Amino acid sequence: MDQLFFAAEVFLNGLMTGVMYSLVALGFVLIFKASGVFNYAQGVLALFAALTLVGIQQGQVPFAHLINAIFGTHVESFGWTLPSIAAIALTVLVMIGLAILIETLVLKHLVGQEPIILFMATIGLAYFLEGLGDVMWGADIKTLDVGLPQGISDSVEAVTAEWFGYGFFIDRLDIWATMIAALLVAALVAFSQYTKQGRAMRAVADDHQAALSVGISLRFIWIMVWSIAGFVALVAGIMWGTKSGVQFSLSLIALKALPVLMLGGFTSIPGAIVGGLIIGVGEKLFEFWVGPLVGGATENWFAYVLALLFLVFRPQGLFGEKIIERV
Amino acid sequence: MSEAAVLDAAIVDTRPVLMDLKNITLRFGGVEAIKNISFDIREGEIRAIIGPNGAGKSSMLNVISGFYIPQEGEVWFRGEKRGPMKPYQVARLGIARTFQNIALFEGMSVLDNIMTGRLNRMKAGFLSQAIWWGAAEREEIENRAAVERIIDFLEIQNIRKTPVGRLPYGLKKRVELARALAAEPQLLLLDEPMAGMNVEEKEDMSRFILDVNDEFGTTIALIEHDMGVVMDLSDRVVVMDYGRKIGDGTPAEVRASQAVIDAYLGVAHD
Amino acid sequence: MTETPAATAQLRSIPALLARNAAQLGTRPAYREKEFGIWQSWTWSEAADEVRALALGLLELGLAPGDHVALIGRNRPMHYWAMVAAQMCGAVPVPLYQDAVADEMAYVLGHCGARFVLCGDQEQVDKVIEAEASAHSVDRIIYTDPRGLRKYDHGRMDALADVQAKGRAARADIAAELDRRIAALDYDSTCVMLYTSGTTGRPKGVVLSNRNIIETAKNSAEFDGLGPKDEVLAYLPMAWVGDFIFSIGQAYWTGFCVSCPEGAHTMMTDLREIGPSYFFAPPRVFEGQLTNVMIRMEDASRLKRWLFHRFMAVARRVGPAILDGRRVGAGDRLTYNLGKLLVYGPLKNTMGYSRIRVGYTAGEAIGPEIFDFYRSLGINLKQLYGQTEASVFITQQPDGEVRSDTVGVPSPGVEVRIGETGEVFYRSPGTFVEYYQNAESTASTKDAEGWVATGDAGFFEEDSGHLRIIDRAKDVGKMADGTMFAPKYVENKLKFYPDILEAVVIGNGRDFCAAMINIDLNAVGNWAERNNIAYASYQELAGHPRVYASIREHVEAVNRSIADDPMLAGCQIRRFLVLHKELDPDDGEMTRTRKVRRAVINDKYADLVTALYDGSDSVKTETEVTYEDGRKGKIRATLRIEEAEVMGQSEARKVAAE
Amino acid sequence: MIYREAGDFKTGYREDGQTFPIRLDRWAYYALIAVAVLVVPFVIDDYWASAVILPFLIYSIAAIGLNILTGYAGQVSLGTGGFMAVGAYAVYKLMTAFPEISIVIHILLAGGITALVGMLFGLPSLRIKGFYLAVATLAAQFFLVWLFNKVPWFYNYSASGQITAPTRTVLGEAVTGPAASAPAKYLICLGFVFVLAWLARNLTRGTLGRKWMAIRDMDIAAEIIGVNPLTAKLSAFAVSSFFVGIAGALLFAVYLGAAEVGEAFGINKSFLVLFMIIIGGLGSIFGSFAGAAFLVLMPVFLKNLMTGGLGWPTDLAAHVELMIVGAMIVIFLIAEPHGIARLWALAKEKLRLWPFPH
Repeated sequence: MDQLFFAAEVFLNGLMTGVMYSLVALGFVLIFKASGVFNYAQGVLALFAALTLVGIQQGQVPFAHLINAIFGTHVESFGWTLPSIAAIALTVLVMIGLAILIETLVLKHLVGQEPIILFMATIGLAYFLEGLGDVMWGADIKTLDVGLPQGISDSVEAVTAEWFGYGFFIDRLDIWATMIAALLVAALVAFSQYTKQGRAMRAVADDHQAALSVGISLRFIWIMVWSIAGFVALVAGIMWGTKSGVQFSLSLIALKALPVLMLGGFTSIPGAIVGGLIIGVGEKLFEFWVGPLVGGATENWFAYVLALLFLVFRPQGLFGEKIIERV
Repeated sequence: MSEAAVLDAAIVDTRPVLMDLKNITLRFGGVEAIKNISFDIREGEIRAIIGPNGAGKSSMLNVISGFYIPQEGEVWFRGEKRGPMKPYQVARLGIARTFQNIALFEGMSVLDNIMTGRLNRMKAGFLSQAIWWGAAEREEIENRAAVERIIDFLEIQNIRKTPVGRLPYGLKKRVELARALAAEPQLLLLDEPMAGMNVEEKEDMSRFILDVNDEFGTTIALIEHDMGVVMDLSDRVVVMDYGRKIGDGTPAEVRASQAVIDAYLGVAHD
Repeated sequence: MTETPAATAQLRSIPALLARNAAQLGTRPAYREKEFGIWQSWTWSEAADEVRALALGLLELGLAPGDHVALIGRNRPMHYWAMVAAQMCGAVPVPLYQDAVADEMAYVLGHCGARFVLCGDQEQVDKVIEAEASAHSVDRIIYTDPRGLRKYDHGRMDALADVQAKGRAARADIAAELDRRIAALDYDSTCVMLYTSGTTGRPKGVVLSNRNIIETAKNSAEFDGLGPKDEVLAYLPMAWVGDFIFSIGQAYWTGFCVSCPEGAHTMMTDLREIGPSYFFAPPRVFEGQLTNVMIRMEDASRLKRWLFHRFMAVARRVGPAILDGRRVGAGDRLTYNLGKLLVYGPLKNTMGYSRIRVGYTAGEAIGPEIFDFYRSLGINLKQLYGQTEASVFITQQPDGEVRSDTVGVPSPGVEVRIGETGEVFYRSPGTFVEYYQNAESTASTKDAEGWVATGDAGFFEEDSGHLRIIDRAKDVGKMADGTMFAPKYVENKLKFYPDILEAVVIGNGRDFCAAMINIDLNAVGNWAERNNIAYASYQELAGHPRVYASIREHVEAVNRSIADDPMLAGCQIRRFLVLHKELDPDDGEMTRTRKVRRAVINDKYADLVTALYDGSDSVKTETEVTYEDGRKGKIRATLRIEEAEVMGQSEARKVAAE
Repeated sequence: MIYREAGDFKTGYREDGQTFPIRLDRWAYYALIAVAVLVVPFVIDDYWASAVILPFLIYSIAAIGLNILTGYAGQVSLGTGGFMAVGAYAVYKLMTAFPEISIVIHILLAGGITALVGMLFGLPSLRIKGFYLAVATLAAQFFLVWLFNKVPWFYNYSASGQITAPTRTVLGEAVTGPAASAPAKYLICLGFVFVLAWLARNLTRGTLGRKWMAIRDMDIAAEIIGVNPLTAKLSAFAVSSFFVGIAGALLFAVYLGAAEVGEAFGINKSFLVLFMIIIGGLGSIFGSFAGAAFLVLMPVFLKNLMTGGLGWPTDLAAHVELMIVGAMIVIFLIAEPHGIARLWALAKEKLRLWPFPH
């Protein structure tokens, strides 16, 4: 009996993580659809965003470490603490600036290259951003607090305990995160479906030439999607950061999003969402049931193996339709 | 259909049948690309498949080369019924082809591309290849010699070591033909060998096709848009329209056939 | 270096030499041909075997002593084999120019009554079949490349390979007969018959004996110390005596290796791959290559161009001296060696001249700066003077006495004297036997003591003892005022300019000289591109004012240099025009060896000539042209005629005096 | 400029097909071998061996391996680290289980085992293509690392969870373990590099290589002209993994001496090797060496510059290095997507045409 409740609890947690995965995966999908770039740096973007947020919030001097190293000074902090909203707003600006820089310094020069080259470029970018983040804000683990409620939600526990005689342990942060993420996902879907820019974005994805011919600026689209991706990264960064501190491991959520993409397909928004949920739930349940038998930590690979097996039997992914090969 | 049958009857050709296609029907999902088509290809002849765009010519060629498996009908080759096969197995039966939009290996040199045509003749074991000794080296040299004959035949000596990526369109077509010839096929399938060529290139290509048929006695089945070319080259012509066969016979007969005329007047063809 | 195989008494024929080489140099390469992507090679013993098989085959096909075997095709080992094989059977090989059109061919085939014809490929076979309409002697055609000939009637036609197979098969029965015929060959039996492309009239068949060929080969090989280790590239027409001497005579005498290019279009790359040590080319080849070098350098980066010009200057100053082993300052020597590393070496290498020990040019006068360019790179390029009737060699330049304006001293074994008319006469072991079936022109050319009139006017320089050729004797004429008229002399000076391909100077019996000029499409076209001058056709380019302008500069420069020479000052060009089409052998305007046919041109372009003298400043004309495929057509054009400044005698003197 | 090719002609297909058709290149190659064998062993010291030369040699092998799979057969793999781990753990188990058998045999066997594992993970490549496959190979990466972490049998139940290479000798010279001398380590690696590079060259120039490249350039056409995709792809995975496995074995046994799977064979290894072949040049064995050299030397250089030269704190230096490496990769991809190999080829072409531009 309790087993079942445990399972249900795990399932819920899985769902919540899954939403987070979907969120990150969405970042990938947007960029891939619009620019054909498989953006490995997505995860590092999240890390960078979180670091920036913390830095701005706590008034750190950017590059303090470097400056001190070069000029032998001892600058550390501006000595202020900004309200979360302001900090977040500033960070968003930073992320947009970053998007513009990436487009002008990197993507513009790689137009028409093979996908694998673009992919490699984003890995290079990931390295760069990781280094940059550390150089700008220091590599020490930071705690991030933008005022999201944390700790076990007593209300849920109470209510469930009352209903099933079993109190579910669910972190309030997770609940919030889930809701925000769900909101964001909805917002993105709505954006890409119903706004002019969204449609332009999809047009570009379907056919560059056509899009250009009807006067859609590729540059604009790319900067836009990268900004969006940056924003998504920021949100993800906030969630993860608040939960387990801002540190390198945060950038690994990108690796979690990859199998989601394999399941859902690189270009399918619903795919990203459903895939995220499947993976989230799947890996939690697997860890719950099988983990103990094999020494745990199966989350590291379960998602991949699942996606792999799935693809072997359905190469076109969850929502893709069967491909007729032509010569 | 009836008319086609009449035309069939009109042909008196004693050469044995190399490939016989019986009531082929090919579907993609709901769409019928080929509707119950039958015709044969005789040894040593040049057989043309013509028809307006979207008539199902390429699909037909893909069926012959085993790239598509028809839902209905039988493919007989050298008097044997061909079971469901993978394309690479079909190739090993002695059927080679070129592609409508060139399918060369862009990353390799002309020479290597043509050598790939002979992969099936190279049997050297893994070890021999790894240490480049005995069978592997011997085969490499023998097949190189064979390939050089083809290079000479198609007059592409001076681009031998050029990466195909750098070649102009016309030459690519020629290299692709070379690759197909390298396999020394019994049946050579050419999918629009002259598409997008200028007059001069077309003349060259026609000459080569005739020479191949003449020098090596290779049986050739080709798809071509240019009626003129087809009439000059081919011994017999199959005419397709909307997946159906609307004519079959010598160029003269086909040109005379009303159904064909209608089909061609019906569509703007290049 | 030169370990020429021991000459023994019985080396009295080419087949005998072949046998000796097979025995003494059996494993050394004799022939190479670029085919199927690699240099197919034959050692002397392999070659001997091939030739013998072919000879047996021909015998089997009924080739009789005294028969003529015509041969039309590009330079290929099997074609050389065929010539020797024919000799073995006691027959006479008659190589023809492969670009000859059917009726030329018909005449020659008819004239020598060739029974066997060997054709390189389908094209030649077709020509021969066409020619047979008038030349009925042919009763067997042999072809080398079977491509496209499958469907021809093979009743009287065989592939060369099959002939060899036949021969090998029949070896047992007819080997003895073949040996008898080989043994029957002596020093005076005919070795080869070559048709001179005769600057006027029908070609004449020059009969050359084994003595002619072998003696000449022997002398010339010793003169330049050629040996079995040398390499030549056989790319010049097989019908030309030079190719026969180099690729058969000298090759068989010394046993060096003859390499044949894949085809005319790959000649330059093949030349580079082989890197011959002994090389012959007519001036136009060297001109072409130089022009090519200059054009390619134009697009080179600044630095490279600077290096190039900097070091070429040095080379021009000291290169020839170093080549002739004269003393040169240490500094210069150093820079020269540096240049060798950075420029000369790579340059020679890309042209394929890295390994050249001896190079010859002849047939036409070569431009001094062209000549010096190659010399200064350290290529031992020399000039020789010769003709078919002499089995090539009359005079040649010994190492160390090389100049662009002479043709050297009499070759070993050759006597040369200047007739009272200034015409050059010679007598040598190489002197031809006769013109085939043409006793009276034989008589008119060769007198009782064997002196042969070259038909060229020239003189020996007192100091150096070198011969200088002025012009064709019959072309040297008198102007109206009686001064000397030597058109060739002037034409050569003009042709030394890279953008002038051909020039025809007229003025015999007139009171001034005029010229018709052919631009070099390659050079001028490139110049036009660089100065972005648009042009649609050769004709339009030729007529372009700026082209005219630069041509005029050249003409006037030439006038100035002529004026210095009181003897020829009268030959300065007063009026000239630029022709609207290239002079072309196919139109009969030039010989196959690209010598201008004055007579033909004078009447074909009569209208232009009159225009040049009647003072009009432009002329409408219509010319017939023959296209590659033999079709004829007409081109119309209006040509401008321009005046060029000339130096009055008095001025000329002054110039000379300054 | 330095090339003198006139007279350097080929009279047979054997000559024409040789690895270094141009005489000068051939000489250069022999010279290089001579130096590597006759000079380096006597001058090499521990710093150079451990900082530059050993990693260069070992990563060259890994790069060649990955290049066979990705550069020649066109199957992108991000699982290199995992496969290196297989090689490492295989050789560890073998060394410890059969101490009496020569280490060389063990290393080869380790390669063989990795080849099998590689084929196993290569199976999906028959259904999955392009990026999907690339991501799928990550499954191998994570699963294998996890496996070696969680199953004590692999690290012989050592308390630390680490594996440590015992001393083993070749011809009486210790090549693994603390006793091994720099020259000994160098020579054993050099030997493997030489032989493996030669094998790779042979495989890629012949039938198999052409099959791989055909699949890479256009798999459909390849199948229609008679290439069996199954054998072609699996053979690529097998051969590639064999190389990578040996690289892993050497990295652990000869170079590191002790390793913890997570940090020695993590996903960063996969990326590192991938960078090597991208920067070096896909589909080029020379490129594999060039890329390995580049990515081994650059960090060393940067480190010496920043900590040694500018005296920055090491952690900062590390971060800046990360930035520079990242930037370098992007710059390279923009400047010359075909890598050092292409640059080299172009330079060589220039030299051959000198003084002409074309």
